[in-house]
Amino acid sequence: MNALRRLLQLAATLFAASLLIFLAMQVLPGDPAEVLLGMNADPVAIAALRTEMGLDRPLPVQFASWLGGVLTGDFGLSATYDVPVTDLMLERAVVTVPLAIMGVALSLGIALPVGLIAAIRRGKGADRAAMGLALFGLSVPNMWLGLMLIYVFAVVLGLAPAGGFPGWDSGVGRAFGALIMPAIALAVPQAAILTRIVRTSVVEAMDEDYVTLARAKGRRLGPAVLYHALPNAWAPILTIVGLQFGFLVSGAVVIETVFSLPGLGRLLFQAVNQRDLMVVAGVVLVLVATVVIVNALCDGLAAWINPRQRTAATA
Amino acid sequence: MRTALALSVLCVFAVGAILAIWWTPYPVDTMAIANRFAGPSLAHPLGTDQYGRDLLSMLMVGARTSLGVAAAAIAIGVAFGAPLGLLAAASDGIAGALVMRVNDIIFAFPALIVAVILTTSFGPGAMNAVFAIGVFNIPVFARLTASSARRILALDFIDAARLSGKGKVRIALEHVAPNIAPIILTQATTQFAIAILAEAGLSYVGLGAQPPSVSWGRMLNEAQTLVALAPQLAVWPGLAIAVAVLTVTTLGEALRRRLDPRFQRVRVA
Amino acid sequence: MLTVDALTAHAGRTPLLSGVSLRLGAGERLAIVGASGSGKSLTARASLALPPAGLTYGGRVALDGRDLLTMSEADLAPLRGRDIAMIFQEPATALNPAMRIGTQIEEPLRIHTDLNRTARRERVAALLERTGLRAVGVGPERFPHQLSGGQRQRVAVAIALALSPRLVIADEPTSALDSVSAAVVLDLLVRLTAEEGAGLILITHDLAVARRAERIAVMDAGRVVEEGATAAFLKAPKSEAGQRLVAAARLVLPPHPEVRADAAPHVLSAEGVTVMRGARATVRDASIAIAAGERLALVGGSGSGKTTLMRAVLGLLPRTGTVSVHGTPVVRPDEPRLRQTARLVFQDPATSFNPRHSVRRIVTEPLYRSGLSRREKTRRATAALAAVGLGEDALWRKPHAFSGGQRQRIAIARALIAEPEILVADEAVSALDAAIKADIVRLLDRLTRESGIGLVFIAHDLGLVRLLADRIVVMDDGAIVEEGDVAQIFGSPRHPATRALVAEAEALA
Amino acid sequence: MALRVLFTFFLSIAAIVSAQAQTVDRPLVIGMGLEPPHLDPTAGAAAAIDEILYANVLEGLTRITEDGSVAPALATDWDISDDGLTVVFHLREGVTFHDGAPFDAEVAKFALDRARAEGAENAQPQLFTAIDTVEATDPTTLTLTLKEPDGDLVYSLGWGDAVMVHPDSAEANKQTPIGTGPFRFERWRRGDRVVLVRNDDYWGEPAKLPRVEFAFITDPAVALASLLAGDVQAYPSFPAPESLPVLEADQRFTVAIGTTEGETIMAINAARPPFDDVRVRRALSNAIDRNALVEGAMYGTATPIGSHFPPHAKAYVDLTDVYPYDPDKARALLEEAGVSDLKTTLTLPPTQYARRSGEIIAAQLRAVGIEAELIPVEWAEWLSRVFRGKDYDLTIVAHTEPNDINIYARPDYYFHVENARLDEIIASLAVEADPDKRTPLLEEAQRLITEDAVNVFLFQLPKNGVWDKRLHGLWTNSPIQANDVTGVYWTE
Repeated sequence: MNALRRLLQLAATLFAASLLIFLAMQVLPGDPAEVLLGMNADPVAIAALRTEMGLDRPLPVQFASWLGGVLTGDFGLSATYDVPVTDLMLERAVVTVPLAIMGVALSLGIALPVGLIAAIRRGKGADRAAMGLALFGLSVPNMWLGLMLIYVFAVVLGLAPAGGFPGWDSGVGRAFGALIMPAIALAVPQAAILTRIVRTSVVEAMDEDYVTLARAKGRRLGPAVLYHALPNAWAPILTIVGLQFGFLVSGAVVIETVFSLPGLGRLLFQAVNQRDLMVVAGVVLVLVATVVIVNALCDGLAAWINPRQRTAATA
Repeated sequence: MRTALALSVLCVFAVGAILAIWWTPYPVDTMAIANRFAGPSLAHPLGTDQYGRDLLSMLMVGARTSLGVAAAAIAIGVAFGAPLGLLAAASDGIAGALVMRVNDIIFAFPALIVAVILTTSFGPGAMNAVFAIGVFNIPVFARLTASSARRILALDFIDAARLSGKGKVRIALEHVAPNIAPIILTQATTQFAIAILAEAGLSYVGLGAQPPSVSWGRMLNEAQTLVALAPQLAVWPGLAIAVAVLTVTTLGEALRRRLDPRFQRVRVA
Repeated sequence: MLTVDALTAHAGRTPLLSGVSLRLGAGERLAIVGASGSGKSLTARASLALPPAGLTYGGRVALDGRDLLTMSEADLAPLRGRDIAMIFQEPATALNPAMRIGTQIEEPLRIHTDLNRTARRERVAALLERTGLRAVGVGPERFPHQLSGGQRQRVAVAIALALSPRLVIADEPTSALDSVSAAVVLDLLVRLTAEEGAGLILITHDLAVARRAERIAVMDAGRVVEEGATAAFLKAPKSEAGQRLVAAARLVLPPHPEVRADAAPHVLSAEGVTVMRGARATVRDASIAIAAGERLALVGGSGSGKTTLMRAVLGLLPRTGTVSVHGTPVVRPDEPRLRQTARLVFQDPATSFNPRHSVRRIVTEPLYRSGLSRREKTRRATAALAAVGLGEDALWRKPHAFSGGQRQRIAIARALIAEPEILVADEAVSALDAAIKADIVRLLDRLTRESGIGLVFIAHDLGLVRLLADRIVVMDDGAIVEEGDVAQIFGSPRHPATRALVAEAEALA
Repeated sequence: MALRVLFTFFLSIAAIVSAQAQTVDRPLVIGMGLEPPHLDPTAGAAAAIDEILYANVLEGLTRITEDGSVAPALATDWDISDDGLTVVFHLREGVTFHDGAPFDAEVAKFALDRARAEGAENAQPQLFTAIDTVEATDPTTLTLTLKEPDGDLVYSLGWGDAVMVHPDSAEANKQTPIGTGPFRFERWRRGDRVVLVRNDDYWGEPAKLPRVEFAFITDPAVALASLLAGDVQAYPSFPAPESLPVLEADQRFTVAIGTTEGETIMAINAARPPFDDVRVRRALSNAIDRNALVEGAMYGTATPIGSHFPPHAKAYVDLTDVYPYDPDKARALLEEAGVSDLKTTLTLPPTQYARRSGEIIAAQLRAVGIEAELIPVEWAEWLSRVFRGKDYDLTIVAHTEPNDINIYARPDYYFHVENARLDEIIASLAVEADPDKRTPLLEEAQRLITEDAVNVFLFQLPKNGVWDKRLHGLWTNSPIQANDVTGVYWTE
């Protein structure tokens, strides 16, 4: 029942978002048909292309046909590349999706242990050091970090490629190699935020009597935090991860620019410059939908972790 | 101590930014290309940029844009978000749920996406950055206001006020607003720090401030290819962004400690 | 067995304990009593070498001669839970909300023993049996939030006794529970520790709890001011703090003049009040009437709908049914007539004031539509504060500058300032220490006696009810089940809910 | 649905990962700033299309060499009748397309007819306007009859817009171009790179490189970093001139500053007052310090120009002294024209030279009392608003087509300056093939547009080539938009 309501809400949000995106595309200046045909195009040819692209149909009809297509996995045809937008996005997703996953994994991989240690060593040197680092990580713009990484590791040390993506067919190792620095640049600010959240949530949970009780049972501090404080800190952490996902998407778009990665973000910028409306609409919708869905997933997971909500129906 | 330091740094930044409205050591709209890439000197404490403009003057003017955009964006976020949140908290029924739903939809659009859409529609510019970051902040403040207000509204003194015959608006102003203001203020500092970074990011990818206006993010963008030639061009704006964010975050934390009863209370059972 | 020598505790530079010394033999029961802030909980925590965050201990706490305070975490862990176990005050926070209770009871066994899974399960089942949880259908698969407060505290007892420790420390084990559950838990704790031959330290502010111990130590301002055998102490407390405690427990009020409860029209009456929360009625068809100058107690277990009923009558919750003032029905819930007649005093002094307002502003709030001048308002506020025993200097301070008891006086002053005919006190003393509680009860008695003001008080403490009430209304599961004067209710309770309440009150007395 | 997309996505990852193509020892990776929208040079104006495919994959009847001259390609030679109305091309024998289809006169006829057809997508229809009919006389002979003599025809047929395509494959060329060149198209990973591999069945001398990749790197900083890191070994047109001194100092690189056909101008909308007044336009020319501009925007790598003509061309006249940098004169001219406190706009397309020049020019104009508001736009908006819509005051752009001075005679072009004498000159140039007669005409045309101060002529766009020292055979100059790698080779 609860899950069904969540799903309905999700669907409504996605629908509203797609409508918003579609409307936004309508106010863009520059005629896509004109752009497509270039400097010396014939007005008759432009008009013909407009008809072919369906730009002369009423707006509701255009929206319905676009949304209908999207629901069947067809995002329309790219004006610049003349190939299906879906193919174009899938081609780019093999860069962006692994990048985002690596970014999330890395930021969690950094934030969880560091945040936990900082919480356990509250007020001690390790805590101060971790929080200082987190504050620093929070303050550094990620594109700047990306530039510095390129400069140090690619230019000066020559350990990693400076940018670009060799493709998965050049070998999984090389492809991952090209994504490591971007993932680090992407993950550091996220990790900084998450470290602080992990620490705060765990510290808050640590102050609860049940952690003290666990220690009174004979648990040492570390295990008491791990078994008792952390499970209860998960819900706020997950909620924040969900809320942060929008930042992550923005960050990924910027980072793709810094590292010249052929991902969805680059596709978006190119499409904006070329007024490739179908691609812009498609990518924006996919990114927005991802944010919405990840958010909902995190919320759902946080609720599922909390037995109070999970067993609400039976209690 | 740390707070005092942060406060004075912020004051320096703010004074510099405000001063730059009327005066900078050198004008930033004239170029002296012969004198470009000059190192630090008495005349130019931080050196000059690729057009021979004084870097200190550029940073001051840049601060105006960067801090101004951030401040304006937060103002938008609070001005729209807080009343919406109050409305949502006060009306438990459909109106409240609707407000929160709209919020969710707005929240689904990351600032960068909003900036992309605005840029494609109206061309790039600092105002886009203000709106994009502002729009992104509305649901943040709406959610925070709604949850804080709900918590306050559940307390006994609200009932006491109702029993004294006070109306909803009066209770909101007298009892709810003063008690959630510190929470919102604290969040505003956090969001302000994020907004500085967001502005830098947008300017960096060309969706924010445009020439001839100067912003830290744009300076960083332009300095990119010059890193080998004149590293100071990238170092100063990068540092300015980092220090500004660091300062604001530190102040926000100090504020949180002062205002949050959890930090005041020593747990003595 | 346990020796505490010159124990100190500091939060930063602030001393919280100074030179506490105690001794406890094997199997002995000791009660540490004192007002809140006297340091009794800190002393208890020291026995496990578990200071709350930000605190440091000094001195010596020795178990069988080994100083716990100087031991490393690694050496302490094997002692905790096996030799010494602890029970916390608040059952809502002492159990991990994300873990099944079976797992939580099993945890000490996993840490300290080599028992296999089956053996551990059996032991958990036995503990559930012994604590009476099995009997009420609570199995190991439950989560804490699915249990009532009393049941959770029984889980805490099961955890404490899982390894038959030599010493159990119970920090206010019953003060967060309603009186029925409190009695059950306390009985259980005393009986099971006795069966195991374990020592027990009972920390409490309630002498009714403390009298179950063989010895009593009284603490005040971080020191032990008195220690001795329970009977001797109760008979003749030597220290001032001890005398205060005993006096509070023996509170006696002069008899209240007879009030004609059926004198019509009643000052305030409600008929057929029903309050819905979602699809469920939290109050069903309740009727209640209060005569001028009458002291009416509204009693019942937690969740029986007492508070909901009174809030609905005062217009704070949407309701159906009729509410009349002096026999004339109130049409709109926020009618000034209703507000002027009855004022509410809230349960929790911590949340009943806007922390940002001065006491003057808080106390004069009910005069908001009165049209009085600022000066007149201030004059009345001064008078109201004087009536509850606070000076004029209180006017300009913020609520956090006052203690819990003082805050409750301010709350009463706020209720009095509009010169109501009835004061509705919602558990107004249940969050207070015994000694302060007695002060407030005396204040309420004096006010009603002197000004002829009526009093409706919601309570679960039947001792207090017997002391203060003229008439008692009993609620159970949202409905009024019984009504009568004190002698009648205590002498011949008819409804099962009433009988249970009265039985508890007798047991604790 | 979502599941289906997800499934497809994982399938494509799996397919790509398992493909594991072979690696070739010494491939060449060439960096480019812009990605082409598609890969058919006969159906689009984007320079990036030609820069990948011209001469490498797709060949024409003739070709243009590095020095700008015409050379035989798929035609071995040609005869022009005395009246100039018939041109006969003799075609190379034994040429096949990459898919094995043979090349002959019928194919050539198809390719030319397709390019010049009514409503064709070809971006340069004016190249073919003189052609009346195309006949395949025999398999190796192609006869063109003209409506009027066209001195440029053989040159025009060397453009990328006139390359030979096969009827069977022409329609698919946008995605998978199939030509006759020394390299075969292998794959195009959109947003990233196009990969070409050696065509071992080439009719001529085979290419020396086994594989060439064109990587698209928009960001100048990444361009520099990837060059330094060795991910990219050559930039025929390096986007960050400010980095050239660093690269020149680096032993690993060759820096070759060459020429292009790109005249960078600040175009003026003379249809809008006060720019209809030639004094105001001249004032603009006097107000701008070209040397400072070249230094500030291009780091000294460009050559200032005084008219719309490339300095390396034979008929070039140096007119840079006609309007020297003289702010006082500019102010005086403005005063004479009765213009004071002029507020105007300067629209800037997204290229770096335009954005940087715009910023400097705005500062220089401010010094003579002209406030120019900078309006940055994307290419699409520039095309529709400025170029086609003529809705602008001032704009900065480089006109990169070769021999394009004739745009000044086009009716209703976006500059809006009319000059009857210039129209005559351009008309006679169109039919004049004799170089000796063309030169004076071209010189006069240059002087006329400078006299009229139609636009402010800024500088010739340089071709800042940077590549690995061990690489040889890359073009220094760019007489046509192309990166001809047919003769490129590595040395140790």
